[in-house]
Amino acid sequence: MGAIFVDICDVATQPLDVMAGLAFVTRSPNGAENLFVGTVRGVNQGKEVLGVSYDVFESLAKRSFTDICAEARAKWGRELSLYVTHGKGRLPVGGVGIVIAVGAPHRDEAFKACRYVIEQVKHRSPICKLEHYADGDSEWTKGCELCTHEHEVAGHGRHS
Amino acid sequence: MGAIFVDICDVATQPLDVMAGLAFVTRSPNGAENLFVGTVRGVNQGKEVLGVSYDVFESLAKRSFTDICAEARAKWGRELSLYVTHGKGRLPVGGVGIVIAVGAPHRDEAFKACRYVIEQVKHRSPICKLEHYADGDSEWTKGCELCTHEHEVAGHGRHS
Amino acid sequence: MNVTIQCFGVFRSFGDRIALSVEKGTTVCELRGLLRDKLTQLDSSFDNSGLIKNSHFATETEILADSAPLEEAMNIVIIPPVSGG
Amino acid sequence: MNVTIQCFGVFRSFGDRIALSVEKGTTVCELRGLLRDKLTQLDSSFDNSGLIKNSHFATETEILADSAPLEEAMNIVIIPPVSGG
Repeated sequence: MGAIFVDICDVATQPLDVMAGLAFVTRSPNGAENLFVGTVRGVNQGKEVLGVSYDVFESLAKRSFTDICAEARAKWGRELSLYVTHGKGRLPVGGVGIVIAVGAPHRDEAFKACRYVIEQVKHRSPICKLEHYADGDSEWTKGCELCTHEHEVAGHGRHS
Repeated sequence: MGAIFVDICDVATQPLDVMAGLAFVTRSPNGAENLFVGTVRGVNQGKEVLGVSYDVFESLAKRSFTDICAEARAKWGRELSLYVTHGKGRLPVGGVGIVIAVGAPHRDEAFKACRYVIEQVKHRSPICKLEHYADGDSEWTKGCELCTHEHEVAGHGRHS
Repeated sequence: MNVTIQCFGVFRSFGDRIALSVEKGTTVCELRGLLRDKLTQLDSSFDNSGLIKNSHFATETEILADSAPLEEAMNIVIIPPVSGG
Repeated sequence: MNVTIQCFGVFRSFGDRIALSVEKGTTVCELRGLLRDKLTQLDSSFDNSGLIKNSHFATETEILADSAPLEEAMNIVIIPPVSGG
């Protein structure tokens, strides 16, 4: 049986820990771990970015992560283990904003479940991003309308 | 411009380093990193496994990794950075046998390129696996016939 | 009756919370219009009804359907389009 | 002329290397048959021509095509079906 761990970390005091994610999901009978790490890009839409601040509505965000992980296990197997942590607060360029780790017996499920989790998080988790630009300006990114159900996500286009 | 790093590590003295892979591929203008980590499963086809030994034909294996990474960049963008290290020698259950890390500006390319690399490595890199069982027996896994060209891989079925 | 709307993301420019007095039986759907009026009142340059239309209302535990009725002293958060990950 | 075949993976049960004497102009394809005979000679219980058929021959730098001619004193590695990753 796999396990699920989700958390929101205040990055000022608790940077996201990729190895903790890997360690959590590497358990028998798994042999394939897929990880997604989202980091802050130095340029967005042609503007030089110095960093971003994540605003996270914690209770609901964690609930959405747990729901999404449970859906992934329903789709790809109860033996999957999943780990999702998202940062809140300000991150510099290169800083880690999200860590998703999935452990599965075989790689196909690990890749598919990890991809599923990041797609769903981007559409369903109440998290907003404020970008800080080199010119001193800051702007909330447009984002995409919160999807209130997993079935809504499938047809959406790609976001960063 | 991205970069490519490949290596074979004798795990007795140099365990594979997942964070080194992540650090190598996390570079501007990337914001999405996908990692695949292959670990030793405790059970294979119903038999209890104590560990595996990887036999690697090093020169050709490294060359295959480099070729595969170059193909991934040709397919998904010159800005991709890729890191592939494979272990040689004996690993216990849970030990890390391969680390693939891909950094890309966006997640779609990161996932696809990482998946491409592991599929190609499994079919094209001269690496053999000896499984050590709890009953004292050891056996070379059957594996799949070496593909001498990338186009041969696409139609293959799933392996662990 | 009174409800409190917690601001989140882009709505933080209006402060942490907005208090609204609404009639009993008001639904989430109707709250959108009331909030738009309130925001325009707080900042006359605010002209983004599309943003409110694309936002959702939630409690600590669930996203509220448009048909959901508001309750006395309810704490609601307004969630604009999201961009996590 | 002489060629040396380096054993790899499952072929290691035959030792690290196998020396073979072959005629000039022998190709990789023909080497398969010669190697099968040699392995049967080394171990009479060896009966796995399918394994040799599914193996490839390579140098340090490339996989050899079946049509490639062998050269004097060539070092060749035999690569059985692979299972990396």
